[in-house]
Amino acid sequence: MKFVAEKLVKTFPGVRALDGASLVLEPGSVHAMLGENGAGKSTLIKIVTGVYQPDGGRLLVDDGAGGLTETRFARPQDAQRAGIGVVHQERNLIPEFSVAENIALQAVPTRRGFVDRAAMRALARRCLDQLDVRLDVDQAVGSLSVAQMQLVEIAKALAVDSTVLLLDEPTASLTGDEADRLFTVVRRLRDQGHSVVLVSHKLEEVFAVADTVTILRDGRSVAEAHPLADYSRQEIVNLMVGRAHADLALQSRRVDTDATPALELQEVSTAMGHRDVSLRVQPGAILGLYGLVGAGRSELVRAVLGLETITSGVIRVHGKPARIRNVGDALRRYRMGYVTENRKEEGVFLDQPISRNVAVTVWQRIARAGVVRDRDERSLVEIYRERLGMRIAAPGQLAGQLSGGNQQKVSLAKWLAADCDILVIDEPTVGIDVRTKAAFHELILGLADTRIAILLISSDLPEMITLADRITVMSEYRIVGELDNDHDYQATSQAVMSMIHAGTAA
Amino acid sequence: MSAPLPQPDPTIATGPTSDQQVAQPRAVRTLPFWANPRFGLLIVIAVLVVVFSSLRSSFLNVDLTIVPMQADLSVFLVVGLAQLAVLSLGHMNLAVPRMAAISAFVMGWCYQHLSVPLWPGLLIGLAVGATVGAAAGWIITTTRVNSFVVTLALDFALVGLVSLLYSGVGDGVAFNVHPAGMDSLRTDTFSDYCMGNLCGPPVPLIVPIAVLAAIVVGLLFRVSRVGREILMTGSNLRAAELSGIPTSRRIIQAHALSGLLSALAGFLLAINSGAFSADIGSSFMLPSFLGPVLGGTLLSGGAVSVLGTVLGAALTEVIRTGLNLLQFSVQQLNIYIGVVLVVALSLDRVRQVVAERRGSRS
Amino acid sequence: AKKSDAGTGAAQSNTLSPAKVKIAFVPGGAHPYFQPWKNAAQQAKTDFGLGGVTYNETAGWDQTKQNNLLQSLAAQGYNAFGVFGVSPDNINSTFSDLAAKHLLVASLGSCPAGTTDAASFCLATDVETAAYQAAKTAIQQMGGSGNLVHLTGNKTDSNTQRRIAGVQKAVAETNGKVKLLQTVTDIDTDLQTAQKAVTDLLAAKGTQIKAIVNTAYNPAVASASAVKQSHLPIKVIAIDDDPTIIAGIKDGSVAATVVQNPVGQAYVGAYGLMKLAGGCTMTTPGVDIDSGSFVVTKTNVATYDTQREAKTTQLKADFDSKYLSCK
Amino acid sequence: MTATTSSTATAGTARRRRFQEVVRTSEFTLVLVAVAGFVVLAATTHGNLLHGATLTAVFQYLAVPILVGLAQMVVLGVGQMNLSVGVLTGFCSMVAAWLMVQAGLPAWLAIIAGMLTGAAVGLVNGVVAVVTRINGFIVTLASMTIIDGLRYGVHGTATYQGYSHGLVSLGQGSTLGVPNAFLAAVVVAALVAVFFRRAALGRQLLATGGNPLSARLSGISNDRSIVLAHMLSGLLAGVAGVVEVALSGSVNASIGDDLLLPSFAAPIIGGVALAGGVVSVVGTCLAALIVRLVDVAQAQYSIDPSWVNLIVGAVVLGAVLLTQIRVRQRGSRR
Ligand SMILES: Nc1ncnc2c1ncn2[C@@H]1O[C@H](COP(=O)(O)OP(=O)(O)OP(=O)(O)O)[C@@H](O)[C@H]1O
Ligand SMILES: Nc1ncnc2c1ncn2[C@@H]1O[C@H](COP(=O)(O)OP(=O)(O)OP(=O)(O)O)[C@@H](O)[C@H]1O
Ligand SMILES: [Mg+2]
Ligand SMILES: [Mg+2]
Repeated sequence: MKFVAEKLVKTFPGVRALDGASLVLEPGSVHAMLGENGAGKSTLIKIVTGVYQPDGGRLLVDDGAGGLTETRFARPQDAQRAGIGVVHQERNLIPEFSVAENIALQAVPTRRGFVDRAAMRALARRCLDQLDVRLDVDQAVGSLSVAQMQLVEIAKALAVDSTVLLLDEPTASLTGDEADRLFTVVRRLRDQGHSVVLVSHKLEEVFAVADTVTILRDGRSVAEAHPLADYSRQEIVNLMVGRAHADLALQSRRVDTDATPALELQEVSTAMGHRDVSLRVQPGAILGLYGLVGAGRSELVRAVLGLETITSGVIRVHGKPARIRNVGDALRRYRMGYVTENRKEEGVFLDQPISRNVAVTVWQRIARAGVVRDRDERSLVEIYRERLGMRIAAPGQLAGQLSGGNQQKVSLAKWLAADCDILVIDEPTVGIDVRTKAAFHELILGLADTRIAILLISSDLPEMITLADRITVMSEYRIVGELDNDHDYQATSQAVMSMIHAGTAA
Repeated sequence: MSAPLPQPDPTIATGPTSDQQVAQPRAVRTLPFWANPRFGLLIVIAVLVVVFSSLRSSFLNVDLTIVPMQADLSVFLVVGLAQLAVLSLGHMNLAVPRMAAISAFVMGWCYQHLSVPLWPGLLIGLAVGATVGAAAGWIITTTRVNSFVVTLALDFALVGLVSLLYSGVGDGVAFNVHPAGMDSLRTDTFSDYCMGNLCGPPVPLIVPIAVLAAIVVGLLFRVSRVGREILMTGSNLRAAELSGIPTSRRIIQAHALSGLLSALAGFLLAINSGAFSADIGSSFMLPSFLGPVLGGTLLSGGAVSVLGTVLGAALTEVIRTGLNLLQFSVQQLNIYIGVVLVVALSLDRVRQVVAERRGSRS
Repeated sequence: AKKSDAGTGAAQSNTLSPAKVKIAFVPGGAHPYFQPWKNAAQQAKTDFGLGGVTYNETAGWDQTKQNNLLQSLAAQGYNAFGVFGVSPDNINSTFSDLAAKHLLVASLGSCPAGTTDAASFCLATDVETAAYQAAKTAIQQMGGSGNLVHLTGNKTDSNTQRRIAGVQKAVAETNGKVKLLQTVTDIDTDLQTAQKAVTDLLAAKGTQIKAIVNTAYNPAVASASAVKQSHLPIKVIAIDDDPTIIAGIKDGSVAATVVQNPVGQAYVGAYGLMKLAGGCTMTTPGVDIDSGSFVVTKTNVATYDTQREAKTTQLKADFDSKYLSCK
Repeated sequence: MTATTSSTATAGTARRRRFQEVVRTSEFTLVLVAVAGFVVLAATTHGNLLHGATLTAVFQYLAVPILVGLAQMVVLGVGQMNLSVGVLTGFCSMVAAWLMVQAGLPAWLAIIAGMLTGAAVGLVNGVVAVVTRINGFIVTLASMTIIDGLRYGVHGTATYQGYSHGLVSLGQGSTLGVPNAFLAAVVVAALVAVFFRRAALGRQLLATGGNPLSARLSGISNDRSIVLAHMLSGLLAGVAGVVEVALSGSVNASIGDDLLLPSFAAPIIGGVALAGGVVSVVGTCLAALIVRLVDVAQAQYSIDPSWVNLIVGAVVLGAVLLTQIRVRQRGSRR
């Protein structure tokens, strides 16, 4: 099915999100939609799927006779009926429902008004099998990990038979393996004549699967349905950014390995199942903690922060044994911060202004006689708006109105403001555009240069190899190896993967 | 050790700024001032006042309408604030009535048996209210059981306790003491106090107490660190915890505040009605929600509006007084109150929608 | 400096002709007991040539709302009030507020708690005596011995306390022959609560109970039908003469009822207020006057009203002779 | 949780896990509490509780609390509230009684009309909430005051009595030893349970409550869910009203005054979230039973209601604390 969105305009109170963006989809192609955070990609997808109504422009679909007719999607159902399937950027699952029911939600198999459970489970299994995912379909979605939820969400889009499939950053919290399985499905759909739109900030995967590309900048399309092969990576980035963008040039760093570690774990075991985990991060060092999804990295640091129970072992902060009871304790007594991987649920306060989101960790410091002045908060936002390139209308804007990437920046800004000695950063660049990612990397390296100890968790191996001084590899709640990082992608990635496989086999 | 505001550190490479300034989204016109829900409420009240006073001129009678309305409003404003204190967390306090009752008992007992003067007695009552509230908060944080269940159970326990206390320790069902100052607080307005020919406005003496409470609560949630942290806790508990906010302490504090305000409301009602009796607070449950919710405070937490609560309480007071003056029979009265409420709020809703339309068209 | 009271309030002339007297009857809330007030008030209006009467039951058993209502009525030009105070403990403040505005108040149907009364007079059933009479009747019906149960309303109301005292007094007089098995309070809120409580009571102790004394409306209705349905030989003593209860007396499901005198309260109350407005004064301000209570059984169900009317006439005469002093 | 474990072992652990999940549910706790309460009551009253008349009384008056709890639960499921449940129950009772006494309709017709009245009021609640987008709390607050007025409008403060003897004897009678009123409530509860568990419409209601955005994106009309939930809630309140008419033999406008709080207490104690998305029919019924047992205990032991309230409150608070301590000791969080 050919599908065209023409000169779309969408205005939110205070922000013009789309300003004449167009999208042209040909059957049997994979189409990449690229743009910086806040460029309007998700907004465009929401208009095309009937979630939002455009303020201008029009949608055209194949009329079956080779021509195009104008159409309107007043509700998401309308778009579904027109054969448009979608995976939105934000997770949209019903936590209390089972995996099967979530997957089948758009097309619940019924018999005389009653849910046909067997058919529903079968449908769910079929969709999950396509992605090669093993999950108990009767499990409640609320108990899944972020990555599993994302996979369920993708399976949900596969459950309805759609000729156009829109994927808004489907791989943001997936590892390479799972992403590859998704792309196998994507290619198969393309070969069957479907058109797939892929929004992603991971240019490697875009180049691997996409045929054509549309690039959005400030709500306008600066490249429309152009063959991707015509562009180099650098040209794409330049188009997105709107000027020449230079990649990060890494200088080699020296870390004082003899210094007292800022954070040290000795044979820590947890109620979650970690056994004898030991690691150390010196001031000014970046320790990478790598592992496949579900390896237990996030849970380890949550245990360190007192959010889960530690059953044995010692934690030392600057050489002294520490008993961290909660994040407040970590922040105030040990000057330790934690940037969560789950920004929507734990990282940002969606219904609060950006200023409060950023200042929440420093209120204690900036309050005078218990009173926080708005001016102080606003100036704090200004600092991080500049440093992180946040795209916001005003400090008083609600965080929930920001694009996904900008929310991530808010989540990080809060901990940069907290001025910590030790920073645990969990999946920092999920959903972040290339330029900002580079900026984040620079920033993290810069933080390390100011002798902040950084424990970096990332499922993005290239990112890990770019940033880490040492990489500790975790698999199934144990440390399975550790290596010095020489920033050579080929060698290091092979070494890491073999550690994981050796660990799993054991 | 006071650390200064973190400044951009010159040693840190400052990402995108080193290239160029990030293009910020072009700010389009924001919402017009009349899009504010509080403004709509004010209009609704104003319209009702005009309608009622044109139907019944006695609506503007100072002694018989305006003054008593202010006195009642003071009580229900504080009652609303008591609920608002925990609505900020997305919690509910179903024990507001009985927190008021138990505090009123203690105050009455102190006045009667210890001859405590009026104001110290109030302080004791407030302390009792805050303690009971804090206990509710503590149970909620340690058990993580829904605040609805905990405060409902607490309300039950206190209902029993209060009536046992009155029949056991007290004298029947009320204390009939009138400590010095209580009567003038009830009956007098500022217009009773004159400097030469200059008399104060016809405002009952208890109004400033309620106004003070509103201002303090308003400032707490608007500018203070503790208030903001309570709101953040209400907005997203997990994110608050992961941002280093001592969420348990904030929850306990918000409930303590709720208890304290309940006690104050109990005191004001006792002043207004003339005795510290066992039925103080029994009519507080619905009004406690009415003021804040009409004023735009959501039950889901994270945002409160003190001004809205003032207006919400005022709206109910105006409707009731106005319809009283129109002398409906009991069933008509209730029917009209409901209808006025729905119609007024629907119109307000229309205004809001129009405002939003205007706002998003540049 | 505090302004003296002299200047406040409309400088009301000391005497008002009946045609200038507008009386508002304000019960505590909607309740069958008060229904006769409506007609009695109209009757008083025509008989005494009053300027106006109104009956307004919107208080909803909430003292704040009742105060509100009274102020509204005053603002409407009503200058005399017959009030059943929602909360006997607080009602004196309400009365003195009205009095301070030079409005006349009579406490009708219920007297303020305590010994003082800020209204001009209180014309009401002596609830303790009524409850005592009811219990006496019950004891008599039981044959002088056995177990008695008392069902009543809101415990934190001083009238309830007085009723409990009345029943206890009657029981005490039997020197232990009659035992007050249980006093169930707080079941007058709604009919269903009363029905549930009575059913539970009968299920638990039905066989031990010989009589039930009711001093509240809903429990009376509930116990009459529950006893009838359970076929237990329990004597039910009800309260008031709502059609339902009178029907129960006639069909035997209610052994007796203690009837009060709402008509007399409203009618004679209006008379007293009119006289006071006309320049009379109370010989004893704040006097409590018993409006009478009457035991009705199957034998006098047809005639009790005559007895009650006589009492009303008597009360009116007493006002002229005893309670009022007129120039 | 690795995929390499053998299937039999998985089945075993799965069964054990299921069992543990069941044990951890609030329904299980409620069953324990209810059974314990019942046993203690039966034992300490020398078996009085097990007598036919007592048991009948216990279950007869359980019907209305269950129905009213369900009426509230349905709207809680979509994340709304219905403050008019109590007065609506009373109103429907009065309408049904009025139709029989004053309008002379046959009982069965009056009953149907009573229930339809409830559904109609619920429908209005839902439509107003959806069309005006005013918080359901406020809409039903307004309808609560309106219905309160209407309820008194039917017959003032007076009591209806002596309507259809057939209906009353049906309402007060028993089938195979089980009180008919209770039977009716159980049947309705079962229907509600099936509706939420199996019916596509019921699942849509829960989807709306669980995550409205997600439901909308999946093609579910949240507006329809909300209207439907309010209508069902009204219908259930109507059923409660007519059960009351049949059960008690006399009704007046005071009916329903004390039902609002219990209507919330039953589902919430039964494990229903205020935020929506979760319902528990079994939990709601059990919670209503537990509350009912308290009434019974009061009558059996002749306890002063003040003590009852105090003890109930204290016991609930204590239980809540104890459960938590137990969970803590096991060291499992969340
Ligand atoms: N509901 C909303 N209210 C107000 N502004 C909004 C809303 N949704 C999006 N915006 C604004 O519209 C712009 C475009 O957002 P959009 O989510 O489409 O960006 P995006 O290209 O998907 O970015 P990302 O890569 O970070 O996901 C942003 O400036 C954002 O703040
Ligand atoms: N494939 C999986 N199978 C079963 N459970 C999983 C799987 N992946 C994750 N989990 C569960 O989800 C949680 C993931 O743990 P955690 O977040 O600590 O892992 P991680 O290494 O940080 O991975 P990521 O954050 O990328 O998911 C754990 O509770 C784990 O039991
Ligand atoms: Mg996006
Ligand atoms: Mg993780």
